[in-house]
Amino acid sequence: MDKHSPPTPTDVDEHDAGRAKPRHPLQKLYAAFESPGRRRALHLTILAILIVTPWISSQYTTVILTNALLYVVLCLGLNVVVGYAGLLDLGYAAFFAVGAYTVGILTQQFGVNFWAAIPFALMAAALAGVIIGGPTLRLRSDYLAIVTLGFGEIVRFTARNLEITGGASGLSHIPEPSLFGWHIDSSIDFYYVFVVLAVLAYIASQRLFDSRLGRAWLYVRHDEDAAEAMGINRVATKLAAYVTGAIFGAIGGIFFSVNLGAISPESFSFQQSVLILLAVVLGGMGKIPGVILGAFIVVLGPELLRDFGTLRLLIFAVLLLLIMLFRPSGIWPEKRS
Amino acid sequence: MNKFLKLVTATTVLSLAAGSMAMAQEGPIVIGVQAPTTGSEATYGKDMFNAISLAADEINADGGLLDGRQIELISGDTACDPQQSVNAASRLASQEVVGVVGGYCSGATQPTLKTYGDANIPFVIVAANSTQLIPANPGNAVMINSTGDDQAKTALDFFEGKGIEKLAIVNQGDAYSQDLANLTRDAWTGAGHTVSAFEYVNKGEQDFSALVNKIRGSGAEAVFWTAYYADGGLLIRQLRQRGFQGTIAVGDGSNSPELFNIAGKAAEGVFAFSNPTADFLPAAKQFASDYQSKFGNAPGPYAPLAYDGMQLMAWAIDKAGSTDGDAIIKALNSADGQEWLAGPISFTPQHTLARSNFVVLEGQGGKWTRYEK
Amino acid sequence: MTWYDSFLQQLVDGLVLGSFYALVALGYTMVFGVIKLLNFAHGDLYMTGAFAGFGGLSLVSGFLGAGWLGIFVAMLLAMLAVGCLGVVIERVAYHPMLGAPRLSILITALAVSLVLQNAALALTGGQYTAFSTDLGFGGISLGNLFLSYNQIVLVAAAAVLMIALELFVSKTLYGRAMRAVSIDKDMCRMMGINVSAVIAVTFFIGSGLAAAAGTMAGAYYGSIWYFMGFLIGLKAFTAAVIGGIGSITGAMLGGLILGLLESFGTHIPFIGSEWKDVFTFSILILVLVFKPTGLLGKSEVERM
Amino acid sequence: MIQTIDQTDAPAVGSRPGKVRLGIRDVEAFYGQIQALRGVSLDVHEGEIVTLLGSNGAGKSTTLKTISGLVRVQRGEVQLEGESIARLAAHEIARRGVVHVPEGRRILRGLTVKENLELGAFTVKDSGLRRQRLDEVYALFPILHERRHQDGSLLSGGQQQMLAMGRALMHGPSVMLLDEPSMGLAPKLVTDIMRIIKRLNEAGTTILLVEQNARLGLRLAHYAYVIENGEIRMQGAAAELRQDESIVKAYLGVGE
Repeated sequence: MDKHSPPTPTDVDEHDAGRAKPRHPLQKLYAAFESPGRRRALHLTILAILIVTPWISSQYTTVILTNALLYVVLCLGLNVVVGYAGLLDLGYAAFFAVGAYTVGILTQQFGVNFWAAIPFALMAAALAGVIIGGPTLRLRSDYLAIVTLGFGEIVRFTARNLEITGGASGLSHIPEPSLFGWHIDSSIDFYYVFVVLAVLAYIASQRLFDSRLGRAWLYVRHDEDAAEAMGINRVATKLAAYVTGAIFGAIGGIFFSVNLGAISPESFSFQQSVLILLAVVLGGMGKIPGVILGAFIVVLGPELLRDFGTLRLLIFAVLLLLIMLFRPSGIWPEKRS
Repeated sequence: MNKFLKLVTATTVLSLAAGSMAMAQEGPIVIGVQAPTTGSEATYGKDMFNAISLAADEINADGGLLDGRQIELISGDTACDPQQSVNAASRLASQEVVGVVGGYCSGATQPTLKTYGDANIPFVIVAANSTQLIPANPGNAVMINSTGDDQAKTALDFFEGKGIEKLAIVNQGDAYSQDLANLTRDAWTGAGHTVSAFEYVNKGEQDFSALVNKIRGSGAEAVFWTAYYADGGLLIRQLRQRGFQGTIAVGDGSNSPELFNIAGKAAEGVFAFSNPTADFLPAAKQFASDYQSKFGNAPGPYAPLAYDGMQLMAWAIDKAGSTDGDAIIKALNSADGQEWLAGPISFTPQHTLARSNFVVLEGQGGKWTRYEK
Repeated sequence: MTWYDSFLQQLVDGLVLGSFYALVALGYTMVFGVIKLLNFAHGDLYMTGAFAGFGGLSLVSGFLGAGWLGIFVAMLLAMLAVGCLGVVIERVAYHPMLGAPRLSILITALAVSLVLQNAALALTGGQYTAFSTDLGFGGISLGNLFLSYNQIVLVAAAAVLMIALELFVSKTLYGRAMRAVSIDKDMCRMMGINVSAVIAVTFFIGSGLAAAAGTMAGAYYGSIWYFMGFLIGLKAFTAAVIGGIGSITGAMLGGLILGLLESFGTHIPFIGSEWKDVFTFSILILVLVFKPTGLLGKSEVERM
Repeated sequence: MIQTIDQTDAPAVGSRPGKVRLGIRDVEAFYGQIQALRGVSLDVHEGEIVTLLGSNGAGKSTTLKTISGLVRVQRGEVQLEGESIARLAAHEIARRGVVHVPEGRRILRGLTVKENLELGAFTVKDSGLRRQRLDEVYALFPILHERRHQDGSLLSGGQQQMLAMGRALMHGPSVMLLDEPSMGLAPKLVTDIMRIIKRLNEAGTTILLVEQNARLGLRLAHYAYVIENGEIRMQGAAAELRQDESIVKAYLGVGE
């Protein structure tokens, strides 16, 4: 047929065809910062606000912002898998768990220094990324969903059943780290640690997106076969996405474990994976500021609704539903080229 | 303004507002309730919250504390998740609560100890009882739920008294029931007996037939269920349905009249280890009927302890004569063995319950009765 | 018990458990077929069905009793009510999203699941509700093999529902239209098939089956609560995928296989039942590694 | 009479037999932000075979899709027997007797030939009538009867085309929209299909035929339109257009 005509919207509801979408206000706003100078000014402003916040607000604000920043790291990691490479992952909490448990076990049970334990945690996570990536490479999205879900559950069950992981009670008294004489232990200390991690994750995400690997992910996501025809190694590209995502997740887990001082399997449930995925899709898959926004919404949303008691999750869920209905591609979606 | 900035600002403003709303000296006495009122554990969390609010209402009706100041409760929902519980604890701390009562799910309770410790807020832990909590306690928290050791010992005595040799132990894979199961297993094998099956079920799994077959096949003479009544009721039903004739006993997490609703006739003759509660003290009887009439269901296993926790906190505030954290913590630790719903409370230097007075109950005629051998 | 008796017992118990999984998995697979959505709210429809069945039984037990007849009528009421709920959910939450990225609809489904769960939590106060019936504990003993009457009725009911569905889908024009919609919606429109109506009917049937399973589970196990759909939703999803998602026969097969895996998984020598789920998920992953579209699934290029 | 049209809103002209069954006026349609039709007007009279010719991407298929409701009519009007159908959903348009046989045939994979045919008569409530039509289709295409229990998608290209047309006939159409029925078929099969189209028309079916192969379309049709860049460029009686090689070449650039 007409080879150059645009694709027919087969799965699109007939009434949607032919409606031109206006540009999103957030995009317009962001576009106002398109020049590098302005962009830098925006970044510095945000950073300044992040640095000042704990001094002008309560400890509670600091704690939940720390949590939100942890989610920023996790969500940016999952975004590499889901948003960049287009692979579904319903077991992302597994990587989070691998990072947290590796550091927890090494520091608490073997007395390894925290900083010395980090490389091991990262290696373990990378290995987990390869293990989960391996069998899933041939699978399409829905099967990928269940395999990753299964993998996540296997990791959690294993953590609960083994003695070295402390069983269902988990590990406690994970020692707080020190850095050049600075003993990191108060909630403000950890807040700044997570500010640094979130900034690093942001920069890394941006760099990855612009890199050759980032473009390879883009190709693979849009058309796997065409990507392969262009000389992109499909297997290596997908594996790289899982491993990258795993490392982000592990970094989150590493600092999560020392922040709480105690970890237990409850932190790495299927619901946790779902929440991270929710943040990524809600914010806008593939779009870094969108994903960050999503991370803040899923953490701050239920917190701001605390006064509703038992109903808070019900209200949160209804709000989520409304957001998805009004912004089906996420609040701040990636521009479609 | 960027959406992100808006959010940050909004959060900041909100938390500042929350801070400024913090109680003036003469306002109500604000007590935080830390319990999972959403998520899969909400059944137990709401039960605790209900019992605590019942206690607070009674105290308020009696004229409140410290010259007529009323108690006001703030809910700190943990959803049984460590992250969320730290959020909840920080929020309670930021709202300058005088004290906190609650704590369910040891995993979710443990990281909050530091939060309250840093803010010097007295914390009465009513349900979580993992031994891991003891060393993590900076000294501001007291545990009024006996730890698993005591119960494991009660179980050992009980099963030995019944002449059991082969015991099957079933837990639910959470910290509390796994801990109790492990302790009982160690005690049982340590005493030279056999654990013929050491099993585990998922929370919310309804079908235990394979497990029941395995237990029967193992030749177990008795089954010890270390987890909560909801799934325990199902297990008991299915054990009896399949003709298991041996002894069945359940831990204190299953000590609820609701067990009889779920297990029906199968719960007849089932034994439970428990603090002497509800039906055995006059005050407790009153509590059970008040609870039933106010909330429409029978109090759960931790309701009496939660009620006691609130009463104990009120008692300590009264004794301290102020809302000062140090004074209240001191008062709490000086608890002198006065009788509460669940028995006398006094503390060891480790801030755990000094006595172990587990009793054995038996299901008879659709309710728990004291079992005397 | 000899190993042979034990084997038979595991087989029977696995089939009973598998029937529940299969009934719930059917809804997953049907919905997936017509709108390519992993309906994560499906397990919560099972929960809603259990409560609807409980309500239905208290309505009818006065004149029909709380035996199998009363439960049967209650089950029909629950199927009707939850079927309608399923249609409403589709209209309100999924239909407007049909043009959106598939992951967005998945997230919408998760939101619906949260809404149902938390609404039930708010309504029931989180309490376990005893689902009391007049069903006895009786059964047939063949040597060491035990089959309760309840199990027999339950498996028979599940089988009847599944056979009825299979006949509906393969023999009636409307059933064929359902299959056709899952293959090519535009072609169906060109043939005068009201695709939206077919999707609605699919949701009705899928949700109705979940409600049937929920009511039967409530009656059989004796207690229901707001969170009961979570685990079975996960299991049914697994079953649907093992069988080949989108395939109706596959869902039934997947459900039975999963039931058997769990039943036998409890008895693996040397490792305890705590490893049962690890075993199940490992098998699942292995199946998918060697048969990437499930046992009966058709290979089809899908994108997120 | 041949007319070259530059004005998109120029009325259709010519004295043609019968009433206008299907009338399209100034239709505009979009895919996303790309305009695919820029004001298309054409008429199909009762009993006619009308062919719509044009090259790749000219808007032929889109025109058919706007008629059958698969693509939304942004502006303009589509009328069946004088009644507007432009705002109706696709299945409602089909129920009024407009049946679209899409390009590529779109046989329902996994369903048998018979099931495919029966679904064509989905809107026919009377099962006796359905059976009667099935017999008629089998009479017209004996091969379909032979293969009735096979998966429809496993048939050869020519058989699939027959199945697609048979499926449309099951519906009892008053207007049939045929999209490139000859595509990808061997010359012998093309002749067969063309003969059948002729027969259907003689039996009373009004047909709008989209063809890339201009000669073929013109040989079969009574009246023809030429579309280019989403606009009708030319129209006239097929017999007359066929005579004028130069015009055919200029606008269509293709021979056989």
